[in-house]
Formats: sequence, structure tokens, C-alpha cells
Amino acid sequence: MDLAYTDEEEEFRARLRAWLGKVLPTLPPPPDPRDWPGRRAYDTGWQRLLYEAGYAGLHWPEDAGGRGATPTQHLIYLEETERAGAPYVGANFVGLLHAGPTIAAEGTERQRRRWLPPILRGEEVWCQGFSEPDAGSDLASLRTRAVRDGDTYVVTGSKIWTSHAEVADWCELLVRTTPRADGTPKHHGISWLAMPMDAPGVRVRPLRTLAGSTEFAEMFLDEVRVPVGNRVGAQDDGWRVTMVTLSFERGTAFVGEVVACRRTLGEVARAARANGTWDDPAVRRTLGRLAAEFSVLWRLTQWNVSASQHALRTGGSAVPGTGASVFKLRYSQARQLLYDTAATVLGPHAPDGDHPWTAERLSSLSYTIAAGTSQIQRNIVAERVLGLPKEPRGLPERSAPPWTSG
Amino acid sequence: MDLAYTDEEEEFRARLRAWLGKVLPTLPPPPDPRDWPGRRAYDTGWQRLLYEAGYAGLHWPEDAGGRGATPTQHLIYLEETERAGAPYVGANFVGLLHAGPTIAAEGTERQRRRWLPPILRGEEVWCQGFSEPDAGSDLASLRTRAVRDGDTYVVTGSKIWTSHAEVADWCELLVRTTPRADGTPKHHGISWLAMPMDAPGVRVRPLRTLAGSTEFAEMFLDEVRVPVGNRVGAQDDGWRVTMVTLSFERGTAFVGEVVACRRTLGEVARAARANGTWDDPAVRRTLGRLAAEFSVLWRLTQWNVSASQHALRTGGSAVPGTGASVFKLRYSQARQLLYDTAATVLGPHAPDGDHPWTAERLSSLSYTIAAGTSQIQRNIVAERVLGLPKEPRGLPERSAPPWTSG
Amino acid sequence: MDFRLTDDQRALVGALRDLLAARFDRTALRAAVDAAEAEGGTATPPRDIWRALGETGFFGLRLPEADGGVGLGLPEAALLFEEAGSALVPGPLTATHLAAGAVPGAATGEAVVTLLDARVAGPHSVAHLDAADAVLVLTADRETAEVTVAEASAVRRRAEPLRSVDPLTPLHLLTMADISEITLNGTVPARAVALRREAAVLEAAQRVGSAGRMVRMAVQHAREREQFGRPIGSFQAVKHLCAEMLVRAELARTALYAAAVTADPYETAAARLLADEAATRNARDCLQVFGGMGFTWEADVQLHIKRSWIPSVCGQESAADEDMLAEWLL
Amino acid sequence: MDFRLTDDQRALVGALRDLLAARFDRTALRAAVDAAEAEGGTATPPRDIWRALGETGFFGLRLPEADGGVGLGLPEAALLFEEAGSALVPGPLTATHLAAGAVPGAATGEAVVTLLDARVAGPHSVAHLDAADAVLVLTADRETAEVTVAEASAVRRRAEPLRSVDPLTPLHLLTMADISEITLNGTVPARAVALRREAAVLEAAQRVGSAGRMVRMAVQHAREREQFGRPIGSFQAVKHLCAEMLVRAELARTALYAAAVTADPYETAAARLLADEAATRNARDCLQVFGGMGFTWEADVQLHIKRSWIPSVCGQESAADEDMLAEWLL
Repeated sequence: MDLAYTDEEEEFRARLRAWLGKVLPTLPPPPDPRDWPGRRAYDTGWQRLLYEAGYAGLHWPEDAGGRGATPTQHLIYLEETERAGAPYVGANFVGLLHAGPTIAAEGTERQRRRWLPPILRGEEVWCQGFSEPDAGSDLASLRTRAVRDGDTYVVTGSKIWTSHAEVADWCELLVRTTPRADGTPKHHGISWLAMPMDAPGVRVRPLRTLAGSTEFAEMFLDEVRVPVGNRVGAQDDGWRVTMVTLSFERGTAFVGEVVACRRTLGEVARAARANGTWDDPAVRRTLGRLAAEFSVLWRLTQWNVSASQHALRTGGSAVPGTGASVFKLRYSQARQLLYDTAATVLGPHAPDGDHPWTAERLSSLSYTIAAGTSQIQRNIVAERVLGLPKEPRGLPERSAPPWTSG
Repeated sequence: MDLAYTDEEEEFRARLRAWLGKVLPTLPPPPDPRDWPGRRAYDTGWQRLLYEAGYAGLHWPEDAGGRGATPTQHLIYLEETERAGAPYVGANFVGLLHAGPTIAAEGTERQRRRWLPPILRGEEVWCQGFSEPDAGSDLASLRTRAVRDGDTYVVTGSKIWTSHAEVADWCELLVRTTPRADGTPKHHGISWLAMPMDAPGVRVRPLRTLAGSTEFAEMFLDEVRVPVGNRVGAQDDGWRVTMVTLSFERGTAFVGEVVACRRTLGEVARAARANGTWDDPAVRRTLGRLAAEFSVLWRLTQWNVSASQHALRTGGSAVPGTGASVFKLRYSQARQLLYDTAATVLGPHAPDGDHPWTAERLSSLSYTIAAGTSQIQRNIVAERVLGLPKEPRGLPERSAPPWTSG
Repeated sequence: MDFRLTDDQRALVGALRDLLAARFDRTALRAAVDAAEAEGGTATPPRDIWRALGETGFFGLRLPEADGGVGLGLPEAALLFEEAGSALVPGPLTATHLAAGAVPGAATGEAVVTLLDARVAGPHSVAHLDAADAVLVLTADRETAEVTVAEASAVRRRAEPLRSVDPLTPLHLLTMADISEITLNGTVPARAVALRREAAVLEAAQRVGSAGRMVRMAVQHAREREQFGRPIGSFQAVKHLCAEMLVRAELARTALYAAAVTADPYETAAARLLADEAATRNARDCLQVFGGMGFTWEADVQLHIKRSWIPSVCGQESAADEDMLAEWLL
Repeated sequence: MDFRLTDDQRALVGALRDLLAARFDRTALRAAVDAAEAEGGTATPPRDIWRALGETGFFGLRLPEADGGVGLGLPEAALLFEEAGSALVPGPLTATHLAAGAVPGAATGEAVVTLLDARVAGPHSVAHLDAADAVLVLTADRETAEVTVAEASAVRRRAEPLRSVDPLTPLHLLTMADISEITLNGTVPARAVALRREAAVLEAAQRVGSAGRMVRMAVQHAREREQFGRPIGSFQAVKHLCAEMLVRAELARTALYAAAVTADPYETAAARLLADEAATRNARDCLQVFGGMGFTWEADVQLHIKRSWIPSVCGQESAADEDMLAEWLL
């Protein structure tokens, strides 16, 4: 139980901090959030700087062009960049954290050479085509189909919740290469393809969220031709290929967010003190409770990182599934409470849609839904961690006709 | 939407109040709670007084010896007796509210003549033998079996959560007269018997609850012989017979408790004011929130009573299942919060096991469990009120071996 | 005692429900959202809806028949406002209803009247100020006084617009100093204390309506949407979410009806607390049932969430209601 | 940074777990309950358990080896107290541990030492006074002073017994006036402020242990108990109850370990808040999973519920912790 960082870790932190101090003041002003090409340029520019300074692909294995950093170093990197107000991973997210690691682990040598360096250098942007409107939480029930025609797949279907689709060069796409048959598990027959976003038949439509933003898009694929050579892993083995990416998760997924939430919490407390809402003990105690929540969420992050670092050192692949679900259940709740409390502190200004806390309050509504609803997370904890039996399968019985109100 | 009582209802209240004012001061002191014979004598004595004053079986139909009062009159009766601090129904509970109404509705003329008058006059006490240790929430899966032997049933099995078993004359007993076969619904094959408690083979063992009290007992039945003539309703039709009792529920089940909780809430508020905990806004606001909760629970009681009074007037049987589950879900929560708040107000005295609020805090723990857990109530609301589909039947799949702590 | 709705009350509710189905269905609601976005909120409420409501007697409901009203009471008004809340009808419904008989055109829906309650320390928000003709003003020092009226333009001159999180509830803010500068040009024959209580009931009614709508929307979705090979409503997690939503909506509705019938200040505070909780939490739970589908701009659940975040007209903070209810116990 | 337990720490925990399995299993626990009931609580803690714990170094854990201790730190103590909390070992574990080295016999478990913290306005409760030999006394005006010691009999003379809701934690109450009359006859070389912080960690550890035990008991029951033809643990409602219990226990444990390692006052307050919440709510949820079966005197879940209702030694109210943590943010 050692919470002190090693000399090596502290040295890594000091070097990073020095570099950030030097480079951040030289950055251009951030682009307008609605300016997609501007955002792409800004994000990839930052990635180029990271690459030149030796921080690109920090947590990637060295043989994939990464730096092979330990999970603790990655944690320090995320903590320090958030603290310093460095740009977010942004448009490079899918490339660096999903598609890249997948190709590194499962791609052929040729595929690795083709796709990995441009990601690290900030030259190519990837997006993700996994979710579908009819699949929802049941991701593996996806229906986008790919029919083989010689050396190409002909892909038809639709995807949703795709970020940066407007400016991406590539899409990591899950498709059904073998139709579902009765009795076979639904995650069979899926393949993983790298689809060029400029291929004919790809149509992108911005998807407006309840927060009013168009961070996401829908993607409609109409007989899009993707070379068979763009398939990573074997045909019909795409589900396993995708799951491999998870083994790159080292408990660091929310480091930056927790650091940011703690900063915001301090700002909310100071705003409360300034406008007098601090004098309401209910407000003050909720702030204190949130201080405890985010303090322990930070410690839980360290715990998960320690666990995965140990697993890596002793056995190789680390999938801290337990910690991740436990963390996400509590974090999504704490984050929603944080912005509800911020609204109380804002008082008459709480409905101001231009206030960043109000915008965050809206977007925090997705935290109990996206990437596995809280209900799904509780199932994971109950079944995979606690070993409780699964539910029976089969079709539900009909109920009596519903009661009507009035 | 009329919350005013009619002149007739007000007159009923005034007469009752006058009678209570006259009779209550003449009552002997209540017995020690551990003195079962004393409690029986006290409770049946009170029932005798009610009988003589014309209040016995107030809500029973007139042809069963009752007064045929409206649900509103019954509500007034329960409200006024609680307010005046009159004795509780106590040992007469099962007779007056469960067994009696069942016999009134489903018994033969002979059975009605034999069993109903002694209940109304406070001469015979009933207990209930429904629950079984292995059945729990799944009441209909009961296993106590009755084998027919000429003119008698030979009954073997065990029952649990039986109140007043020590002093009861009769037990309303659910038994399985036809063994369960695969595929038949589990509530088939059940019969309703009136079992004399002094029959050979009946053994009663007090069941101590976590509150330390022995309000309940376990009952072990070893080849107890019950005459076939003691069966109410047809053989194997006992589940329906039992359900009939529910049609006597007019939304009045918790009237006394809500009145009592509101009185206690006022006492807690005044205690808080006296000892300074009132100055903590969190305590004060919780008390205010509870005032709102119990105020609306009282109004919901009136709403449910109005609904069942209307249903009675227009169609006959009223089963306000909706209102009852909605009420119980919220009431059990509010009641637990009430006594948790009382503990906060008591401060260092909260762990005093002799303080009535601490005893109530313990017994309130059962409210989300007994008579249908909150989980079962939510199922009822979701399926029967909202018409959501039932869960699939069948056996659950095995999960992976459980995670172990450490 | 018969707490249930009378046949007349049911008919009244049914008539408004039919009107709203014809004149303010989902398409009209989304058109109002689009128009509000296009014109920065100055387009709400739509004048045609306002007049249609006026024609049904929505605003003049409690005016004596002799004065061109319907001659009904607060319980009937609560029932109608519950329907309006279920349909999310935009606009200062409460203020215009309260102004009927005092501000010309309010009863018929020709005038749009909003309200500014300056009871507590500012800043104070006013909804729908751009679309309003007149403003009821309740100043801090006139708790027992009659309620005053100002022209909307006089208030507008002092007010700062806010980009409201709810597209259907445009807001302005005013400081206490701004308010003292407003020229008042009339009074309403009502005491501020009574008017605040009636406002609380009518605002709670709209929240109860929204909370009930959230139950119905969640249940319909849970019955239709399939995941993992079965309707999601067959999963206990979803079932129990829906059941708790119903409990909240039913309790809040019961509290509302009791407050409307008794006009008791404590029951009104209880209704306000429970309605607020039901609207806020049911909208969130409805989103949880819809999952990602509910997170899009096109889904209506967002409109209920955002409405629930707008403070009630004449609303005070829950803490003040709770304190008041606690005093009641002593 | 490696937050995980070291092998030595695991071995330490394992050894105590084995000892408790042998010397304080379920039968011993229930025997202690029966004895406490029979003798009005004067029988707790059982002396033989106390001495057995003393032999393992439970009390002398943090004394230097030169002084006959084990020479370990607060993290190791937290791990052992977590095990003790899981087994519900009765007695003033925290006070005796804190008194080791200062009160003769405490380190070895020959003496039973309890604690009286008179920081806030009274009355003040003292646990296990009848069985105690000595009492650590922290008076209100000596926050920064050394901690004083009194003979238990001197405290007993002033104290009023209470029929404690927890049969395994007999309690006495003293007023402030009573306390001022107690003769003090020694001091402990520790500052009250540090001692209170250590006490908070050790008490939180016991609650974390209880919370974790509740998860394991609920899960085992949910896997074995069948209703409606299937294990109740296959119902989502039960599953999700258990999952939330685990989340609470894991979060509280993480907070505890962090507080034990850093000895930071804010992290200690956070650990105390989360441990309290986890113990109280997990015990209730465990009862909910057990249903009627858990409501009997024979079921152990009641003992965890009742223990969670006993205030921590040196505990302050959650509100005070929350206020302190809020100040931390400024």
C-alpha cells in the first residue's frame, strides 16, 4: 500500500510538466466548437507536438511505435495534461485509444505499418462505427451487413453515435459477415473493417443531442466497397478482435475527467462562498460530500491502475473489469450530483444555457447511459464479480392489458 | 373532489367520539406485552365492549352480523380510535379482518353460524397459518400437505410468522390437498381449513424477531386431524377463497398507522425543538419533508377509500390493488425515514433499546419486507398497473465462478 | 367525502385533452421548439394556442359567469393545468390565468400576461417577457398588498435576456434595483399571499402533468423497444424504474388535488415539494428508460427535463417549503 | 506508486482471519450475544478473545518492537480492524489498541481499555464500561493536550447504564458535569487530535469490514435461496441491490486504505463518511435480500444493523465531517 510515486515516476512528471510549461503558451487559440476542420487541425497539430516530444502513443507497446509507458506513467501524463489545461485527445481519440491498439494487437505487419504511424504523427483521424440505432445496449445484435464480392466487402447499414465522422479519414467498423442463424450466439459472424471515409456510399449526418451540440453523427452506408485487405483479424472473428482493445484499458480512462471534476468542484465551492449559497448548510454539506466522493474516486483510479500495472507485470493482459464497473457506477452518479449542486449554487442563473456548468449538467445526463447503462453495469458487477446467476432466457409472457390513467 | 365529510359521517364520528370518551377511562390498565393470556383477555374484552356498543364488525356485511358501514365510516372509526388511544384490534385481528370475512363470503350457512358470532363477541381468537419458511414471498409454493382420510384431513407441515398462535382457538390454514404436478400452476391444489388449535399434533414455538420481541410464532403440524367439514370452499379451491378476503380491503388497512405516524412526527419535532437538534437545518428540513410525506399518505388513504366506496356502490367487490401497492411502497419508506430521523433527534440516546422510538425503528425494518417486499410491490405495480410484460420463465444459466474478496 | 373526480370534472379534462390533441400535438410542440430556436424565444407562446385556450375558458375558468368566466374553482383549474403540463404547452399559463378579469384580454387569451415575483433577494427571472403584453408584479414589501400590473415594455427595458436552457421558456433577469424603477400602472384585486398560493397550485399541477406524461412515455417505450431478444420492460431493472415513477406521479397528484381542494398553505407546500420531485426525477428516469434514443434532440424527453429545471413562477426553494412544513408540526 | 496490499500485509490479514475462524466463529459470536443478554452486557468483551487478540499483536501492532510491539503502521492496523469488523468482534478494540504502551496490559490484551470523548456537548456515551479496566478520557478543553487516563471504576461511579440496542455493545451515558468529577490518574503520550484521527481510521475500518461481510452474506443467500423456481439472485432486483452493496463497500475500503496510508485529516473524514454509509446501508440491504429469514433473532444480519447504529468512538456527526470537507475545497 504505497501511494508515493517512485523517483522515476516523479522525474517523468517533472519532465512532462516542464515541457507543458514551455509548449502550451505557444499553441494557437482553440477553434470554435462548430468548426470541424478547425478542430481537426487543432487536435492533430497537438498530436504532432506530442509526437515530436516523444509523448505520442505513450501507453502503446514499443513495437507498435509507442513508448511502452507503465499505467502509472500514463496516469501521471493524463493528470498533468489536464491540470495544465493542455488540449484534449479530441479527434485522435479513436485512433489512439481504440482502432490503433486493435491494429497493434491483431493487425498484420503490413496493416500496422500502414495505419499506426499516421495515427501517432497526427496525420490521420479515425472514427468508430460500432453502435447501431436498433442495437443500443445490446451492441452485439448489430445488423450492418457486409457481403463478400471478390476482393471487397459490400457494406450496407447504419451506425450511430459516431464522433468526428465529419473529419475522419478512417472508420473502425463492425459488420456482420455471416447472417445470424437461430441458436448461434449473436456475437458470432461479426468482422472488423477499416473503412475509408471517402468511399462512395458513405453518408454522414450530424446527430444533435439534447445538449444542442452535434458532437456525434449518424452514418449511413449504402453498398460501400471495402477491400478485404482492410479486415483486421479473421472473418467472423471481429467481436474477439474488438474485445482485445479492452485489454489496453489500464484503469486510466477517466483520469482527466476526475481531475477536471475536482477542479470544478472547487470552483463551485468558491462561487457558493461568493454568492452566499455557502451559508445554506445543505449546500455546504453536499459540497463536502462531493469532496469525499471525488477524493475516493481519485484513489480508486490509483487502485485500479496499481492492479493493472501488477497484472501487466505478472501476466500480460490486464482487464480490470471489476474496478471499471464499480468506478463507472459511482462516478456517473457523483458527476450528475456535482452539476445539480452547481445549479443550486447558480440559483437564478442556473437556467442560463450559456453557462458552462449548465451545459455540463446537460451532457452529464448521458453518463448513466453511454458506454453501458448503469443497469448494465450493475448486471456486470452482479454476474461477473459477485457470481450471481444469470437471468433465464426466453420470451416474456404477456401481461394483462395496461391500466390507463385518468 | 370533495374532502368534506357528509353530515351523516360527521354524526357517526361525533357519536363514536362520545362513546370513546365515556368508555376508555373505564378500561383496565393494558397488560404486560409478554403476558399472552393477559393480552388475549384485554383484547377480547375490548371487542366485547365494541360488540355491546354496536361497533363490532363495523365493515362486515349485515347478513354476516356486521354493521355494513361504508369505507368512509370505517376510516373514521379507525382514525378516531387511534386518536383517542383506544386498544388495538390485537388478538382479534385475524378473526375480524381475515378469517371472518373469508367465512362470511365463502362459508356455508352452518359455518357462518358456528364461527362468525364468537369472533364479533370477542369469544374466539383466530390466527393465520399461511406463510411457510421455504415459501417466503412465493406464498403459493406452500408445502404443508393435507391427506384425506375419510371425514378428516391429516395435516403435516410447518408455518411461520403466525401471530397470537399461543392463545388462538382457531387457525385459518392453507394446505396442499393435491400434490404439485409439473406444469400445473402452483396455486392449484390448495385448500382453506379452519384448524382447532388444541388438536393433537399442533406445536407452537415462539419466534423471536430481531427487535427482540416474540410477536410471532412458528407452528409445527404433525398429522393433525381436521374435520372435512372445517374446509371453507371447495377442495383445491383454497387460493381463490383466500383471495376473496382481499375484496374486503377498502383502502383502510393503514389508517391507524398513518394517524399514529403523524402524531409521532409531531412528538419528534417537539423533541428536536427542546433538545436543540431543531437548529440543524438538515434535521428540520427532513422533518418538513416527512410532514409532506405523511400528509399526502393520509390524502392517498382518503383517495383509495373513495375509490373503493365508489366501486362498492357501483359494482360490488372493490380491490384497490393499485392504490394499495403505491401506498405501501411509499409508506414503508417514509416510516423508516421517520424513525431514522427520530434517532438523529435522540442523539446519544438513540441506541437506548428501551426508548419506544428505537423499538419502532427496529420493527420498521420489516415494512419493506413483510406482506410483499418492496421488490414484489414494484413488480405488481409494473405488471398489473402499468402493463409491462412479465419476465421469462425458466431456469437461470450458470455464471462464472464468483470473485473472491481480498 | 368523495375525493374522486366528479363526472363534470372528468368531462372538463377530456375536453381540454381533445383540444390539445387537435391543436397542440407532438408536431405542434416540435414546431414551437423550432420557432423558438429560430427567433430566440420571442415566438413563444404561439398566439393561436393562447387564443384557443382562451376560448375554452382555460384562463377565465375561475371568473364568475357574470364576468364572462366559467365560474369554477381551483380544483378544476388544477386539473386543466395538469393536462397543459402533460402536453408541455409553452407560455405564462399561470400568470395569464391569475390575471383574468384584472388585465384586459387575459381571460380570452388575447393578452399574454407574465409574472415577476420579487419576494426574495434577486436577481429575479421573468419568463416569456418578449411575448408578453403585461406583467403582474409582486414586490417584496407588498406581501399583504394588492398585486400590481406593469406594461411588459416597461419591464423589458430594465431586463437582461438569458439564453434559457429550456427552448420553450425564454427568460429575462432583473435585479432588485431594476424592479424599483418599473412604472406600475394598475392593481389586481388579489392579495399577494393568496395569489402566490394559487400560483403554487397551478405550477405544481403542470409538473404533475409532466411527471405523469413521463410515466406513460417510459412505459410505452419499455413495451416496444426490444433488446437482448425481449422488450426492455420485461427486465426488472426497467420495471422497477417505471414503478417508482408511477409512485412519484400518483403521490404528487394526490397532494396536488388535496391542496387544490383545501387551499391550505401547508398542503400547498407539500404539493409543490412532491410535484417538483416527481417532475425532476421522472424526467430523468424516463431518459434512463429511453437510453441513447432519448438523448437526441428529436426525442421529447429532453423538453420535460429542461422544463423541470426552470423554477416555478412564485416558487420558493424547497428548503423554504420544508422549513415551513416543519413549523407546522410544532 | 503501488496501492495494492503487499504480500506481508496479505499474510497478516490471513493470519487474523484464521485466528478468528478458530476462536470467534459464528458459534462464538452467538454465544457472546447470549452471554451479553444473560448478564446485561457485563460479559462483553469475552476475556479469552481479548487475550487471544493480544497474543497476535492486534493491540500492540504499532508499538515499536523494542517495546514489545510489532512495529507496524496504521495501514496494517486498518487491515486487521477490517477483519475484526467483518467478524463483529465485540469490545473496545479501538481504545485498547490506542492505549497499548500507555496503559499496562493493553498491548497484551490483559487489560480492557475503553474511551470517553467529551469534545462536544453531552451526554456522552462510553461502551463496555462494565468490562473495562481503564478509560482514555479526552476532555473538551484539552484538544491539543495529552490524553488522560482514568480507572474504569471512577467513571462507572458517575455513569448511567443504558439498555443498548446492540447486545454486543453495552453503553453508559455521562453528562459533562459527571465528567468533570472523574479523577484522572495518568496520561498517554499522544495528542488528542492525532488520537482522534487514528480512532476514526480504526472505527471506519471495522465498518468497512462489516459492509464487506454484508455483501458476502447477501450474495451467498441470493445464490442459495430459491423462490418462484429460481435462485433469488437471478432476479435483477436482487442482483442490483447486491451490486450497489459491493460498490459502497469497495469505495469505502478504498477511502479507508488511502486515509490509513496518508493519515490526512480530510481523507480520514472522507473514509469515515463512506464507511458509515456503507455499513448502515449494506446492513439494511442485506436484510432486504434475506427478507423474512433475516428478520429473526437467529439471523446474524441484525447484529450488523445494530452495530451500525452505535456511534463510532471519537466519531463526530456526518454533518461536521461534511462541513470540514467543504472547507477543504476553498
